[in-house]
Amino acid sequence: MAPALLEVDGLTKRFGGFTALNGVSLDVTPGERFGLIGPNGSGKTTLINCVSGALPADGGRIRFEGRDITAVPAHRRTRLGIVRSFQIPKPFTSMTVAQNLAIPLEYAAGARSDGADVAAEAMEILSTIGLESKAHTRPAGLTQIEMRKLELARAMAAKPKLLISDEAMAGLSSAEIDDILAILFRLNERGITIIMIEHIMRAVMRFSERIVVLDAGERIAEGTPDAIVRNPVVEKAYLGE
Amino acid sequence: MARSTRTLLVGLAVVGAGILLAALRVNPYVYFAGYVILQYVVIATAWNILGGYAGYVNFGTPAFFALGAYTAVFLIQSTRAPLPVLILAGGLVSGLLGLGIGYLTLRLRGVFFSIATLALSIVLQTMIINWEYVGGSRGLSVIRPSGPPFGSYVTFLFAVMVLLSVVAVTVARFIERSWVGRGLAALRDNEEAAECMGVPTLRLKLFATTVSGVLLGVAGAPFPYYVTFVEPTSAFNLDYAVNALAMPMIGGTTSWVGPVIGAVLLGTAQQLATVTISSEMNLFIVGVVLVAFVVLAPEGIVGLVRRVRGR
Amino acid sequence: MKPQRIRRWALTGGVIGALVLAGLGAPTARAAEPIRIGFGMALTGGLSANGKPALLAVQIWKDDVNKRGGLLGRPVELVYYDDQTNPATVPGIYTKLLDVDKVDLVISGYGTNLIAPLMPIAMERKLTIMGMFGLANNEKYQYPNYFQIQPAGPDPQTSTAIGFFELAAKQTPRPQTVAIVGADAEYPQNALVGARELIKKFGFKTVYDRTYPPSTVDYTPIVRAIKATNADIVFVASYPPDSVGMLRAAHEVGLQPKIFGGGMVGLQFTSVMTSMGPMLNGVVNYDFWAPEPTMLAFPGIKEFLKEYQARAEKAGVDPLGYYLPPYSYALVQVLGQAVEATKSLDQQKLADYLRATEFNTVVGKVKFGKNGEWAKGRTLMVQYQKVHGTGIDQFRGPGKKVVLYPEELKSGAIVYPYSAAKN
Amino acid sequence: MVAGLLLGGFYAAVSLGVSLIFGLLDIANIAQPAFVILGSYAAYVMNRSFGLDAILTGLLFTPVFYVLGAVVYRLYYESFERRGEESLRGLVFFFGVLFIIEVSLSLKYGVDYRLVEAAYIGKSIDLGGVGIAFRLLVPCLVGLAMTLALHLFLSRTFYGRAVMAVSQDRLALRLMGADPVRIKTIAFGVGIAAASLAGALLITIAPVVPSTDRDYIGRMFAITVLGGMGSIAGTLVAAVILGVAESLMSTFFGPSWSLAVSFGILLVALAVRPAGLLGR
Repeated sequence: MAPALLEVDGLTKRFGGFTALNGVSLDVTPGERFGLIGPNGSGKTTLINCVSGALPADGGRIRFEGRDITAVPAHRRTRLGIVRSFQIPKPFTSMTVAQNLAIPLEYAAGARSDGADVAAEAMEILSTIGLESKAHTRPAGLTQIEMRKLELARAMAAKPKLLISDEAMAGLSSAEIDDILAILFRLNERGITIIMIEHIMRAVMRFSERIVVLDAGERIAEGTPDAIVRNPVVEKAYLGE
Repeated sequence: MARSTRTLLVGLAVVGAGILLAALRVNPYVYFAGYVILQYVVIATAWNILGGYAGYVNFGTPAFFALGAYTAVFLIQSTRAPLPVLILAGGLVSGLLGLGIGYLTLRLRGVFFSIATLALSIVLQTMIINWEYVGGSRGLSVIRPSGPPFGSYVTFLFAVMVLLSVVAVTVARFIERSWVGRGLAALRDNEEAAECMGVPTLRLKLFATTVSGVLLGVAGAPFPYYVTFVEPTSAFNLDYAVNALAMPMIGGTTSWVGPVIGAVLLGTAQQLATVTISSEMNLFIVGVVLVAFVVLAPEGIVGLVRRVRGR
Repeated sequence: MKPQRIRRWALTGGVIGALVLAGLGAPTARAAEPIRIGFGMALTGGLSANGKPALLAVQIWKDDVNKRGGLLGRPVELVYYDDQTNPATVPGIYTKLLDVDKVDLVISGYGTNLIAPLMPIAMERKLTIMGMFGLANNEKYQYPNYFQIQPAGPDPQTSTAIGFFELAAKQTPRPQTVAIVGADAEYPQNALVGARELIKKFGFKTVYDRTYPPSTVDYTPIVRAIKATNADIVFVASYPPDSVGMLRAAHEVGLQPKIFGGGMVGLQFTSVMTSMGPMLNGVVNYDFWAPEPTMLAFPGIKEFLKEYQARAEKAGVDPLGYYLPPYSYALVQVLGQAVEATKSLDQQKLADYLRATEFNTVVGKVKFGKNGEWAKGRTLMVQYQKVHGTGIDQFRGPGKKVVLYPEELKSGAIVYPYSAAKN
Repeated sequence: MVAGLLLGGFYAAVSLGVSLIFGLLDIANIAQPAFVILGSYAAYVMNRSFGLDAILTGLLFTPVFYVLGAVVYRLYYESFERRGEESLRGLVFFFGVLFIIEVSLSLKYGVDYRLVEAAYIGKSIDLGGVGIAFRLLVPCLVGLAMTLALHLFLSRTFYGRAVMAVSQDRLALRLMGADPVRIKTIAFGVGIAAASLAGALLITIAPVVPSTDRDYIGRMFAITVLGGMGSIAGTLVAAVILGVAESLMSTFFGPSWSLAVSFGILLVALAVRPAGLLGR
């Protein structure tokens, strides 16, 4: 196995008396398509928040490209290459779609100096994702699927090595899901490692090479999609008794 | 390059015009009224750096302004320091306070931040009230230095305020057009998303609160020499909080011109109202205009103009 | 982008230009006929309850004078602006009055804090300036052309409290211990400084000395702490809301000193008197005017009060006008007499005359002395007696606010101790 | 200490409206103190012209204030909330409303201190050696009653539960079959109605001028935040803490620092525990 891109080691997170994550460990290798699933409240989003730096961990370590980043603030992790999208899109509402992309291009991808380059690059990303016609509208005028695409486009603009996609497909039609999946596959082909968190099993099973299952803050299973589907522990966690 | 040169030239031209106006010795009332209006240009611009660009509404404007003023009072009392020193010191002390409230933003957002700044203002006022050396609650008369340039001290203060406004507006304009301004706009829209897109939100917020604090303190530092009598109630007057907020709102918060237009319009209107109709009506009008603007023209005059131009 | 930017600059420039022009272009043509008297006045803000009646008094004087043909044969015109009780507005207002409105004479607005920023302006331009109820404004400047109408006398700081402590010292059994308390604001702080001085002078013993913020809601903890000291004398220096709060709390807690009151601003207001009613009984408090025979003897006062009371309701001010308005009237009366006598509007001539003359006014004879204060202080000490219910009419005549001090204006005897006068 | 408790009860009454509107609805209605003063003036006018008891007036005027509140909320909703730009501009909107109310009052009634009369003002009862002023006791009791009433409203009635739902979970609200805007209008109205009563209490305790509202902005929001944003019990606890702190400071350390101390408490509380004492 190739050396891991992301190593999560014994990660623990508590909120008051509630333990959201209890000693969770996982490795993601470079170029991998990695699925993270689990029932509601199992700790998926908390895990993402800890990895991206939005929440400080209470215990355990996180390493990225072999470097310990447990104490590194979120924006620096983004610059190192860990980029996430949000489950509920959080666009910069006062800016146009293109300007939305300019922020990560400037701040994360290091294109701070010359403005022309940023605009061109933003347009390029938008065209790969099919949003170029909306470049100069504000996010308030976008449809649901366009909003998701903007979320992904903005993440792409940060030039990630590891992209964490947090339920990017919830509430979309199956054609729209295929659209998003296609984008993610394309990104992966360019060498971007992707962690997909998803409730829509069809999508996550099709996309992932390897899946980890969380339940009640603990890691209960790991394996290929086929193995996970047949795993009785997983079935129990999802369906109850 | 050419752009920044031109900005510099325009700034210098305004300062030059101000000094020329001061040297002309027109009717002294112009300087008195002009000083107050320019003071509001600085205050509104300073407030807007934090409130308009970064989206953190500061209700504690009087605290920063008065801190600048009282730093000056303290230095006048103890060392009779010259005006430039007072301004620098006032800016420095208020800037430190700004840095302090910057750390508050770590935990407090939105309305909570606003309330904290309001509380800060009250705590600071109580401290000044109980500090006899700077006059306590009784206030303190300040005697102006003799022999100022331009014949009268207020004319001199007017010229100083012209310079300070140009500095404040230039700083605001620079921030707005730089990557800092874009980062602040991002964190105003969504702080979490901004952080995740690589924007160092804490550092930018600290920068904004500090710069805003410095400029507010700078606006307050010449105040003792202007009124010649400083007491807590007027130095911590709620009017500063209202105007600091109303002026950018009326002018438009997203651009540096907004606060300037708002301060000039509202400031002039208030100066005229003070000497024409009753100031009760004056406040009433401010209230109505404020509500009308936020309801009907949420982006202020700048927004209106842009909309008319169809941009 | 380019033309737009220029247009924006042009817009900003235009606005500034318009402002400057508005300032420059203001009418500088002066009406040759009327004599214009300018001032700022607290018509809004904290002191407006005093500023508005003061304005009415000055307006009544103007009408009186104009009915008699004006000053020097010229009608009198008032130019006044609202200073919002904010000292920061004062420099602008007076510069406007002097340079744009070109007034002939200026008087101050109401109150110490609004006079303070006026002093340097007056000195810079060598104006003769009449001060309206300023406490010790001239001690720092010692400006010779400043004259002040509040009868505080040569030692303003002790003026509020002197009558109170002199009275206390005369009683038998002689009270021993003193509690003093006041608000964190300009006037109360000055009054407390004076009180401390007098306590030392009369040899009383201080057992409580504290201040409180003006926005305090509940005064019972303070009063309770005072009660615990068992002080014989309780001296309070307060503004209207806290005066009411302290008095109510004193009744509720059962505070029973031998003498109570001193420097409580607000009890003199008709609206407060009619709300507090019998709770006032026994309080010994400073005052400036009371409808006692000794005060009504001054020439013109009855006519003034009649006119004032007739116009008070429409102006929305204190309906009786017993406390300050006579002095505001006297202030312009003095100025008018000086103009008539010197036949001049020359600032220096007026000042010389004001310094040298004894004036006859609605508040009695006025002679200015050191620092432009009254040559001899005359702050009254009155005691509220036999107040029944809350009707307004009982306060119109004598007997409710008995003048105890000074001796020459005394209209009745003190009821001592405090508890004997309560109800 | 007792005085502090009494004061606390009164502070609770004043802060309930904010607690409801700001704490639960997340609407930063900084004009609330102005509505309280409006209530004080209503009480004053009725007391002066008809001799009505202030607190009774406060109670009688609640429907008027409720309607007023509902109207203000509708305006707010149409202008801001629906456009999704509520926070900053909404704040400014209420700032303007605050000024309009304050100045209208001073234009109409002038700036003299206004007081009311009632049989119980100036009397006190003796409880174990401590005189308790009716002037403070009555507002405290009314304040407690209001707290209890609001608590029952929120926990027992359909609309009350809907208000709680609005603040927590919009989905649950929809499942209850309620229209959020309508619910918010009701809650806002109730909050303003509470101001009517609070204003009546205020004027029984101390004289009032139109600008008195400024003294209360800080206190009200301090209590709401300290109490944990919309927790009614928390509001009461926080109000009592503030009242006791102010009173103890007055008695033992000199009153001049009491206000600073309460706001110091607020600042520390905000910095250390933004969720408040009984935070959700």
